[in-house]
Parts: sequence; C-alpha cells; structure tokens
Amino acid sequence: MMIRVEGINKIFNEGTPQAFEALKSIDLEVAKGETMILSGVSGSGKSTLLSLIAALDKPSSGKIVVEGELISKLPDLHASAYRAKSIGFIFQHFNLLESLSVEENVIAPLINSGFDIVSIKQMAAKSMQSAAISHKASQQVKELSGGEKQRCAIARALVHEPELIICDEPTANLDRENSLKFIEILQSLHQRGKTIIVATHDPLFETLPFVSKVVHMEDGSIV
Amino acid sequence: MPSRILMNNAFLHFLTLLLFKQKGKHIGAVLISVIIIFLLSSVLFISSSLQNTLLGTLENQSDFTLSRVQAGKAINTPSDWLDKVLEINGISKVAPRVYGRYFFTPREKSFLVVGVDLFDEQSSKELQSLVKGLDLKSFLSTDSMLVGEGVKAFLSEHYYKDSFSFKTPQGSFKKVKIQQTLPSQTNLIANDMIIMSIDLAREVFGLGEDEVTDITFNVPNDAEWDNIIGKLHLLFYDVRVVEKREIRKAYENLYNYKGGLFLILYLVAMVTFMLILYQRYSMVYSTERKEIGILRAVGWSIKDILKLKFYETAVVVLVSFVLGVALAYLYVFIWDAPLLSQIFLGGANLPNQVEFVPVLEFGLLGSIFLFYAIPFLAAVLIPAWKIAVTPPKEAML
Amino acid sequence: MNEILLSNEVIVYLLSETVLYLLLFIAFISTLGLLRKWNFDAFTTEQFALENRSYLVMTIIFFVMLLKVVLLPYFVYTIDNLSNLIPGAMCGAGVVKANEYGNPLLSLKIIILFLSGLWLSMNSIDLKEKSYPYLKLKSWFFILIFLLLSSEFILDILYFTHIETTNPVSCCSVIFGQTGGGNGLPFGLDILKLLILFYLLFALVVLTTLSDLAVMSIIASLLFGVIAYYAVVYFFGTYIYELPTHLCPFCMLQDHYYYVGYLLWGLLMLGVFLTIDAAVMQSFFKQPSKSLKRISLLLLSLFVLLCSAYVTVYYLKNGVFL
Amino acid sequence: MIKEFTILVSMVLLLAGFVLVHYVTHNGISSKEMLSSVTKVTKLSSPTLSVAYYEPRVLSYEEVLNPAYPQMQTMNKMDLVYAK
Repeated sequence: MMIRVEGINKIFNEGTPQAFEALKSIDLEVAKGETMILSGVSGSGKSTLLSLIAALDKPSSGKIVVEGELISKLPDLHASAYRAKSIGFIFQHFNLLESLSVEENVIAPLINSGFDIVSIKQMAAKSMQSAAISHKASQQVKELSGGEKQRCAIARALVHEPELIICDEPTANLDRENSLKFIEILQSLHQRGKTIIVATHDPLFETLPFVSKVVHMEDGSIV
Repeated sequence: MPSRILMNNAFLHFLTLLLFKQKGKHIGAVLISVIIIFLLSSVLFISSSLQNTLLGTLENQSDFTLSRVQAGKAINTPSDWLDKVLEINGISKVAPRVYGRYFFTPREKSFLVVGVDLFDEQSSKELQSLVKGLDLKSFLSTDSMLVGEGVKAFLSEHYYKDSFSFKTPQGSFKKVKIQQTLPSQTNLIANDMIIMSIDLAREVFGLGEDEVTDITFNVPNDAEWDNIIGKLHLLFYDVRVVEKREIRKAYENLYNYKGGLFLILYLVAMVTFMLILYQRYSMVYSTERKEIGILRAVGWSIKDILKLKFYETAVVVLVSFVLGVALAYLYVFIWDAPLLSQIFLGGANLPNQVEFVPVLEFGLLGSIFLFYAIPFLAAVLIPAWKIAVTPPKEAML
Repeated sequence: MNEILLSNEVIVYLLSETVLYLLLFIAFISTLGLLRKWNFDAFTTEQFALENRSYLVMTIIFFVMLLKVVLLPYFVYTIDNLSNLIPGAMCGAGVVKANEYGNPLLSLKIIILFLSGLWLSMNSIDLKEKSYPYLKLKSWFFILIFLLLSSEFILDILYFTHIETTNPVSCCSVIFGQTGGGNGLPFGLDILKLLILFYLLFALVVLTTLSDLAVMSIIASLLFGVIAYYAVVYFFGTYIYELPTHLCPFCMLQDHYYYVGYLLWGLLMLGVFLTIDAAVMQSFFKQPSKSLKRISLLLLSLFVLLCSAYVTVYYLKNGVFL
Repeated sequence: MIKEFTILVSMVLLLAGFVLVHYVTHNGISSKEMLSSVTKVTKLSSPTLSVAYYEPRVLSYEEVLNPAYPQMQTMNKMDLVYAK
C-alpha cells in the first residue's frame, strides 16, 4: 500500500473572509507495511490530512497517489469504492450507528460488496472475534462503554480486511488499560503486514518498537 | 430459487433493518397515505360500481321513449298515438307506460308510482320471478301494490302498516293494500318505487283512459334509428324522442362529473399532503444526517444511498397503497360504505341503502396509484437527494 | 369544463405529467448550471457541488423514465376510455384521430422513452469512468430530450383540450381500412412481401446483434420495428380479432381481447429499444454487454412467436387462413 | 429481509389475497338479475337518487333566482354536480 502525498494543501471555505488554511504543501510517503505516527497538537491538520488520504474529502490542490492510482480527484463512485475496499478508518468519536446493534454496525461496510448476508455475517463474526467484542454482538451500541465502542469501531474497520488502517486519535477517550489493549491489536495488524497510520498526541505511541516513522505536524505543515 | 436470493440479499436486509429502526418517520407518512388512498379509492369504487350496475340495467331498457311535450315540459301522451306508432314498420315491442311521482305533502317526500299492465303475459311472468311467492290472483283481485324497501320503511314509520290511501286529484281517497316488499338488491332502482296495476295507477294520478305517461318501443335494426326519429317528428309535432344512447352517455357522465369534480377538490388535499411530506423528509435531523455521513464514510457511494432512499420510499408507497385500497374495498363492497354512499345516493328524499356490486378495474387502480404515488415520490425525491449527497467528512465533525 | 377534462383518467394523467414536468424543469436548470461551470480539474467547492448536482439530474431522469414507462400504457388506457364518450369512436384509434395532435403526441412519447433509456445507459457508463468523460455529451443530450419533453407536455394539454365530444370521428376500420382501393401498406408492399420482409428482418436483427455488427443492428432493428408495426396491424391483428377486415392497433388493448395489445406492443418496443441500446453502447462507448443482447433477442423472439402463435392457432382451429 | 418486515409483508399480502378471493367469488349475479327483472317489469332504469326532486312546489313557496321566471333554477341546486 504505497502512499505518496505531493504538494497537498487544503483551504476551508475558500474565497470567503473566514478562509482557513488547514494544510500547507504537505509532502509525505508511506511504504507498504509501514506504521506511521502523525503527532501534533489538536488543530494542527492531522485529521484533515487523514480524511484526504481516506478520500473522505478532496484537497484544494496537490496529488495523493495510492498504489499508483490518483485518489485525490476521484468521482464519488470510485472514491467510495476505494474507501470500501482498502481503507479501515477508526474515528476519534467512533462514529457508530447508535440505534443499531454491534453486529449490524460491523456488517454496514459490506452491504454493497456483493456478498450475501450469510457470508457477511461470518466475516463480521470473525472480525468481532479478533476485536474481542463478539460477546456484545446483539447489544445496541447506545448501551456500550467507551472501550467496547472502540472495539466495535475496530471490528467494523477490519471486517473487509483493508490494506490501509487509519486511526484518528484512537486512545483520546480511553483509559490506560484499554489503550494498551488497542496497541496490542495494532501490533498484531502490523505483523500481518498491514499499513497503519495513526494520528495522536499520546506520547505512548512514539516509543513503540514496530513504529517505523514519526511525523510531527504544526498548524498545517510538517516540522 | 428467487426467494432464497431475496431472503439473503444483503441490501434488502439492511434496508428493512433501517426501515424498522426509523419507524417513527415512516409510520407518519404511511398513515397519511393510507387515509388519503382510502378516501380516494372508496369514492372511485362507489362511482364505478354504481356506473357499472346502471349500465348493466340499461340492457333491457327499450331503445326509444316517446312522449308529448308542451311548453318545454313532458305532459301526458294520448294513447291513440300508440296505434299510429305501431303502423310504422321496423318498430317492435311498443308499450305504454304509466308512472309518476306521488307527493306525500305532510313530509314533502315523493314516491315513484309505476303502473304495470298485468294482463301482458311477459311482465306478469317477470313479476313472479321478481317477488318470490307472489300469488297473482289476490294481487289482481284487490287493489294492492308492491312497495320498495324505502317506501315500506317510510309507510310503517307513519303507521300505514298494511295499506296506504292515495289522495286522487278528484279529492277522493283510494285505499291500496301493501302486498309485499321488493327485494333489497333492487334498492338502486326500486327503493322509492310502488308497483301497481295500470288502471289503479291511472286512477291515482287522475289520468284519463286515453292517456299514458309515455310510450316505449324498440327498433331492432339500428341503421333505421335516424329515419324512424324523422318519421315520428313528421307524425306528431309536439313529440320528444329520447334514445338509449343519450341515457347511456348521461349515466357515464353522471358519476364522471362527480368523480372528476371530487378529484379536483381532492387536489387541494394532495398539495397540502405533499408540502407536509416535503417538509418532513427534508427536515433532516442532525442524527440522520450524521448516520448518512457515517455510511458514506465506511464506503457507501451516493448511488447506494439513493438506492436505499428509493427502496425505502417504494416500500412505504406500496404498503400504504395496498393497505389503503384493501381497506377501501372492505368498506365499500363488504360493509356497503355506510356514510360515504349518501353522497352518491342522496339523502333528501327517502334514505337508501344499496348493495354495491364489486368492480375492480385495472385502470381504476392505475389511476389511484398514479394519482397518489407520483406526487408522493416527487415530494420525497429532492430531500432524499439532499441527504444522499452529504459529504463523508460530515462524519468527521 | 367539457366532459373530457373531467373524466378521472384525464385529470390523473395531466396531474402526473405536470408533476413530472416540474421535476424535469429542475433537472434542466441544474444541467444548464452544469454545462456552464463544469471543469473537472478545478478543486473548488463549487465543482464538488456540481458533481453532487449531476447526481440530482440522474435521479430525476431515472425516476421520470420509470414513471413514463408506466404512464404510456395508462395514456393508451385513457384514450380507450374516452372512446365511449366520443360518438363514432369504438376504440383508441378514433380518439387519437380526434384532432391533429393525437398521432404526433403518441409517437413523440415513444421516441422520448427510447431517448431517455439511452441517456440512462450512457449515464451508467459515464459513472464507471474515472473522470466523467461524457458529462458534457450527456448534458447536451438531456437538453435535447428536455425540448422534446416540453413539446410533449404542450401537445398533451393541446390534445386533451381540443377533443370535441360533439362531432363524430371515424372508427379504426375507416382509418386503416382498404377503402378506396389501394391498401395502406407503404413502399408498395402487399401482405405476402410484408410477411417475408418481417421474418427476414427478424433474422437480420438476430444475426447482426449476435455478430456484434453494431451499426447494422441499429438499422435492422429500427426497420424491424416499423415493419412489425405494419405486419401486426395489417396481418397478425386480423388473426387476433379473427376478422379479416378489422385492422387496428388499438382494439387489441381492450378487455375482450384480454389486453393482449399491451403485451404485444410492450414486447416489441422493449425488444427494439434494448437491441438499439446494446448496439449504441457497444459502438460508441465500447461497452459490449452480453446480458443486454440476450434479453433483447429473447423479447423479440417472444414477440414473433406470439404473433405467429395467433396465426397457427387460428389455422389449427379452422383449417384455413383468413 | 429481517423478520418483522416479512411479517408485515405477509399480513399485507394476506389482506390483498382476501380481497382478490372475495372479488373473484362474489359475482353479484343475484343483484344483477333482480335489477334487470325490475327494469323488465317497469321498463324504467333510472336510479332512484333520493334527491329533492326538482319541481316547482305548488304549495310551499320556493325561493327562486328570478321571480318573473320561476322555472330558472337557483344556483344552490346540486345540479352543478349532477349531470345535466
């Protein structure tokens, strides 16, 4: 999962008085199977960069090439297909469908993948097993604790075996014990050769053995 | 096996899941639609069923009715016109008719009194089959009459249990025995009808021996219709000939007007319904917008969300359509539309209760579906698109 | 208000047309905006908004197309219903002939259905590409369709308001009949040549579609469509009515012929459309699709089988041709 | 297809099925025969719409649009709705 980011900048509500330059000409490269940590104070453009890499949003200029394919200028149909196939995004606020159960949340990304519901449920069971949340499978997300919600988000992000796993402040609202469990899961993913990008200001991540690169960001540019 | 694929289809599973999770929003739309469809289809069912039955009875109506006209109003026709009409060749089954409305002034109600020539073999046999167990001898010997259900109810309400005395124009009273009531299936035509022998009817209306109300006759060869009318106009100057075609067209228009005018007034209700729907579906709460943002973030494209919204609305439309039409069918054809039928049968004279013959036309259902579904889908389309294009980064906030 | 305007079906029909036309008008305005400001390489938020707007146009056209497919048989049913309000018209043919707007309106409706079908398949190909290559083309195509739709809408209103229920119209046997010597067949055909041409053209359509000769199969299927119309009206129709002089495309839509007309004409139109659609997609957009071809051939062969079945059944029953 | 949805759909189909069965079995022949025999006897097939039969009532005064020409109908008659 070769990712190359060239000259990316992102200006919010361009051309209006409140124009705000979130990213200023970012250049970055992540090789396949690498784990990269984006560290920086909140509001330094980490989340914006992650959303551009995951094609959740489009840059104001510049190019992002993933596996040789330009993803920064994809029409929606292809951007969604790219997200559905190769991106596993773990959001800071988990972004789960509160009214649905854990299993229903985990199967959501696979609905349009062409599999029938039986095989989707098997994949979901496997993914929930690896995220250690299968004992709460049929419980509504509303009633889960922070740690359980995190694990449900992880299960949802990994259900379609993505190549690239992106985490945005994964341990922000977790206690120490759950953070350590999260790092174990990252470790096992790294061993399976996944490419991982984590945006965090938690110093715990910088000392991890399997981290190959740490990038510091300050108000929109790499330091 | 299609049902296996259908049952295991992932999209349908998720669609039905979301449908039941957002029950609140859809139940409102389904209820409004069921009420609107129920009202609309009951009206159209009643009007098409009545129209169908009336056109059915036209079959054995004679082709022409001829009556004398004076100052724009039909008056009694001299019976010697009868033999003059008989002389025209190409005409068959000429029959005089004596009928009219008898006014019961104290209550301002009126009955349709019809005189029947009982010595005519054909009509007496018909009478036998119409009213089971009618012994013709006693009917003929004494002055007696058959009454429609409405008349029977009205008379027994005013203590005329087994006979009624008519006031003839000469001031004398004519006591007539009520023999039997006509069956309830004939209410549409015979609800306020009184059938008696023709000379009794003449006496009640004070018609002379040589006068009839009008003359009916058939012309089997329909190519002859126009020149027979021409001959009649040459024969008598003050004559009015009514063809069966005109009656048929009048019956079609009778309820078409009502259905049509009702539809136009109904448009107002539909427009308000559309505004409510548009406002409800586009008043997207932040939660639903966030949910769509999340779905978009995990890989759903705009096309998938549109597909989800399309099927969601299609399910709501189909369920409420079938429910509305089925309930209307029960209401009209099984419980005989207790209240709504008064609009069609009128309530000013004698109250009437008709058994509607079920009529289900493909076109009628098509009209109801189109009249309801197209505005509904149009109202929901733009809000559905607005939600579907929420940018995925919406989920990031 | 004359009786025509007040009959239920006409009101429902005109209401549906107006609602659909309003939606199409919104799509038209968005397409104009698209055409003017579309620049795929720009990174402005306005460009992203335009991309979303193109989805609006797609949704509206898909929705309108779906309902127009339902509205066409409903229009024919309304015409049939009006035939008993108009003196002299026994079936839809007379009513269509009631004024000069009838025929152009009916043919325009069929053309619009064909074109919007093509638009939708072009649109699905455009979405598959990575940079909306055909967006300008499909927007201009939609503007053309919109002009046709506006004229169809005007014709609708003109047609229904100009039907007089007083003057009698001629019935179908007069319109299509052999009165006045020469038969109504074009290009100087007679029944035998017509039949040979009918089956030959069908074989041609099958061959060209299977052997992927795109342009040839478009021409063949168009020709087949026209010849099939005349063949049904002048030959197969008489076997449906079992009356050699009864030549009419509309009467078979009525209930005493078990609504076979809707099935017959539906099969023909859908078959011809799908063949043209498959051929256009293959020749202009290099997107051959096996399944589309198979369905279209299936439909056309069903159509030919249905026509010939009527003839054979009649022959078996009575041992003689009409 | 989740369970509740299949239950809902089967209930709606059941209702529609009942309606179709009733429509097919109920032929309404009996009432058609009765009506046709009445019309054969009386040769009158006009429906008895119990409408205040319009007739200038000799006894009670009927407010008219134009007293000089009593036959002219007033606007509040329901004829606007009934066919002419």
